Amino acid sequence: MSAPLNVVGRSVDRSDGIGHVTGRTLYTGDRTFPGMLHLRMVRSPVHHARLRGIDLSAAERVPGFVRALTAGDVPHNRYTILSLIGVEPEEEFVLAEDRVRFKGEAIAAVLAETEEAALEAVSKVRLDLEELPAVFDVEEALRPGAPVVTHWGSNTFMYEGHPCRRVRLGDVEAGFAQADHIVEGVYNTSPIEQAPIETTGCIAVPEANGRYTVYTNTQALYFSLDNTAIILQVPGNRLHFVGGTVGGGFGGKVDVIVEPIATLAAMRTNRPVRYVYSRSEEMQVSSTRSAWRIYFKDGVMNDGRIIARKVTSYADSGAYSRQTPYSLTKHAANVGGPYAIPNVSIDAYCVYTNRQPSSAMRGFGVTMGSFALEVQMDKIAEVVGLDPWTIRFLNAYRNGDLKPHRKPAEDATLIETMQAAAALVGHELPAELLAMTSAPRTDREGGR
Amino acid sequence: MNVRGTRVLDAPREVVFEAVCDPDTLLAVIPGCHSIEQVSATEYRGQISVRLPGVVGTYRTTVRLVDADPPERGVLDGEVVGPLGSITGRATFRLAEADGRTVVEYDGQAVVDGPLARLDGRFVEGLAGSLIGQGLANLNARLEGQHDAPKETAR
Amino acid sequence: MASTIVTFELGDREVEVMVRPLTTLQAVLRGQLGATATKEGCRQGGCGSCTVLVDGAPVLSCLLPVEDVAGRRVTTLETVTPSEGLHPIQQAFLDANAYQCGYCTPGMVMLAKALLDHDPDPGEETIAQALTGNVCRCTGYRPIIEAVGTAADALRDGDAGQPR
Amino acid sequence: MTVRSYFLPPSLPEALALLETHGPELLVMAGGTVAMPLINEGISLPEVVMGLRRTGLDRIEQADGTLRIGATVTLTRLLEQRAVPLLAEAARNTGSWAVRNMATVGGNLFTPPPGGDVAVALLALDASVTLAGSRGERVVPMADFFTGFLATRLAADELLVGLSVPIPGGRTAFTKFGRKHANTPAVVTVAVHVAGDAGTVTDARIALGAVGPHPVRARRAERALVGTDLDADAIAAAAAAATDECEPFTDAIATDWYRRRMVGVIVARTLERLADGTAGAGR
Repeated sequence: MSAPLNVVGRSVDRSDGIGHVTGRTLYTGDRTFPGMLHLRMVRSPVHHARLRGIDLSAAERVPGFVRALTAGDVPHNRYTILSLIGVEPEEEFVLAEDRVRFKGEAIAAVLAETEEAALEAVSKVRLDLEELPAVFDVEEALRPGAPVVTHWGSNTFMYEGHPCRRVRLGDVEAGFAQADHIVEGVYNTSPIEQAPIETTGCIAVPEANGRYTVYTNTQALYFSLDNTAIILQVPGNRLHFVGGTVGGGFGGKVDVIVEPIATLAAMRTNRPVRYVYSRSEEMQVSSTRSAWRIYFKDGVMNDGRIIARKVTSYADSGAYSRQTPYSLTKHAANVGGPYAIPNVSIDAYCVYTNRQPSSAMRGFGVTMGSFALEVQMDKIAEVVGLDPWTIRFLNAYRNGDLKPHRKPAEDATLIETMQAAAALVGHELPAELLAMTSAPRTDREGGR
Repeated sequence: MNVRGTRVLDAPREVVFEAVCDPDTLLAVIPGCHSIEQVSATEYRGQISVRLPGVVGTYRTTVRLVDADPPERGVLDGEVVGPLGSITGRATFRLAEADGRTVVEYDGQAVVDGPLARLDGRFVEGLAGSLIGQGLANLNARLEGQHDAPKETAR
Repeated sequence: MASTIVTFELGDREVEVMVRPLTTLQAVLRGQLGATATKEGCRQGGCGSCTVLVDGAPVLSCLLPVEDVAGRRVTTLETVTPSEGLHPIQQAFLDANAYQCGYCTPGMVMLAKALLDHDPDPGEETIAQALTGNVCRCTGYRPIIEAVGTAADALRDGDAGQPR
Repeated sequence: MTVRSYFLPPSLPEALALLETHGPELLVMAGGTVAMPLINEGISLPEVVMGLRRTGLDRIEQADGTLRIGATVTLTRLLEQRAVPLLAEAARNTGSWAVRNMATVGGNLFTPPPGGDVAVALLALDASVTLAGSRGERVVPMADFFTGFLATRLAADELLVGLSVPIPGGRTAFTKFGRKHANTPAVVTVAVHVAGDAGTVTDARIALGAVGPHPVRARRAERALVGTDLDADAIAAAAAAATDECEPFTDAIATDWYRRRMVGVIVARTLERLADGTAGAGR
């Protein structure tokens, strides 16, 4: 007995369509509250400096100034988004303490009756800074004598005591020794700003019952709530986070960056507080997709089989790691590719520099690895004189093949997917490729 | 930010060095400068108005000669404070003799703070270079005794 | 910092606001008049999400002091939306799914309105050129350009302003 | 600074009087497309601001072979005028429709590089600017107007009130090369005016934008064209000279390295369009 399908197979109107085309959809920043204060941030004007003092006296005299918040006002002044899943150490400061590590780092929050007054007060805060040498290149950051970015003394995130996330299968040097060709490549990508049209922001509102309602355009509502509770050292049930329509995110609104300080400001003033990034903050301060440098070295046989692959990757995490350690782990698991290679060695470094922190953006860790990997595959095809389809079919995972992280492939579908893709774009594949399947390799084909 | 440059002035370096240490001359040649006073043998304070596209403001300026080897070399510590923040730094200038003329070579580093720091570094450096260039051109004109042309502001 | 009173037409009604000097039209619409269809994407004139029409011409309300529009007619998405149903441009955007997050949509619709008021039969190239100042980060521009073309056809077919 | 006063003077004399009263603290803006973003971001914090929209400086008049353009004429109106197609072309390539409805010709002269595309065209047209102050008006040729980065001949007590553009006697072409096809800052902007006699170039003006502290004339490139019949060799020589004499900078749009290489390419392409008749015909 089958029930009639109301949705599957039909075109369904989006529930938010009318709101969007009439402009009635309510976004976070469209809300106003009586008595609402405006929060603007005093930010580091330099890439790296010792912060010796903050002089608020002139700012305090600006008409409309209400109060400022500095590091000492924050109950637990550590912002470590991945601490929720056990990532250590706690390294980023909600408001800077004695050092700033990137241009734009938050130093002091200024609250005022109007946005203009807040901007004016921010302009009048004097910082006593001792500028320090800065580093912007991932490999330079790893050289001896490079400026040290983190407070614990290493410019790499540590994975179980190692400076990189490591993946090992077989013996990659032995593979290179047997190979007919060595194919090398280095791939660089730039940081990318997600650039949502609605900038990151929230409004924190004190309620009569002692709770705080936080209207936010975060993409990660419960991450935001939990981190805010940790930073403010309050039970989670005192916070009520209200999400809703997000005016574009693309990963750029995953970091929990505006809610804790806005909520703290609401607590300290007992007034609603609006903290919405300006466009330049969105571009210059909010996390970007990381810049990457990826080195490939592949040992390839004349028949196109890849028998050894060594990858060394560096992700530019910027001044703090945020979600990059996680991204690196995903990267290390994926950058070997959906290919069966018996000897693989992957070292993936999460590197600290004095750039603005990088974090989530659509497939982060994997996307840039795939770019490098697939260009490298084309390069291999060229070296051994095979077409790009053939090189991929030859090396594609099949059920039972061992992946670089030593798990056997199950439910492999790459071959079937490529066959379907070729058909869709009207590319005629040779009969031997069309005949292939993801079934386990026979003894004759040789296990991988 | 870093600013460096070179310019040839049509006067002997003793004259140039003296001019650089003379408040009246500085008032006349610094673009937008409308007051200057000598606080001590080595310190000046002045007011400079800057009118730029979209930006106006008057800046309190303090300059101290912290090291000098007349007429060859001087080191200046300076601070400029105004509505758009501050610029604090140190500059070295060298004067070299060349056929009765003087080659001025300057090199400075400064920390820019406040709203100014949020502009592209190119702007602040470009503007500083522009002001110094105009100032030296004005100085040259004055040293040649042709300083009656109307003083133009940076804009 | 004396406030001044500014009067202008918002759609077909006259509004009077008291503003501090140099307050933008965007801030007045959103903050004082509750007309939040006019969005705030950059306040630098770079994204087009705050586009409104002043005497029929598209302008960026984030760059326009409200004092400058005293006595003039301002058209926002609220004033374009009929009391019942949708304007043909809105209907075309809805039908073409010419939005995803929706944040750029009001600016796009306002620009489209200005364009079709000036040029009832624009080609695809003209539409694309007209929309260059309006940034969309989600849907891509293809469905938006299609929607404007569809709206032009609908308006030329004579059902302009008719609820659909 | 919270703005204390915003003036919208109804005439030039009243604008000049306000300038005299408030001196260098008065922020002057016309279309607001340069000043307002800085104010909105809290980078510019003026106390007193003067808008020029109501000063009546928005007339376009043509007489005696000269087009007179008021300082507050919008780029949309510049695009719509037919007397000098080069200016329409420059306006078309500046900003978006909404920006052009606000931005003014006068303001474009104060838009720092890589902005200021209309100024590049004005330079190639050998236009002059009229500056008005309490002591009266003076006229400064565009070629002398810029004195440095963000620096011009405008004195502290003056306003730019208009431009005089000789109707070009020769042929003109304009190319703005950016990272996108429209509404984009320039990698390089090139405007040329070439006058000839029986196929021989007698006078050439090449103006470059976004490759120096302000729009500049490429004088050596111009000399490379005079006396030639705009043949491939002459174009190559002019392109090489322009490549050599420009002073490009690095910003978010392009590196100085890339800008320098594009100068030669875009100068050559612009001149080729004049040579093969696809630009500037009948002008």
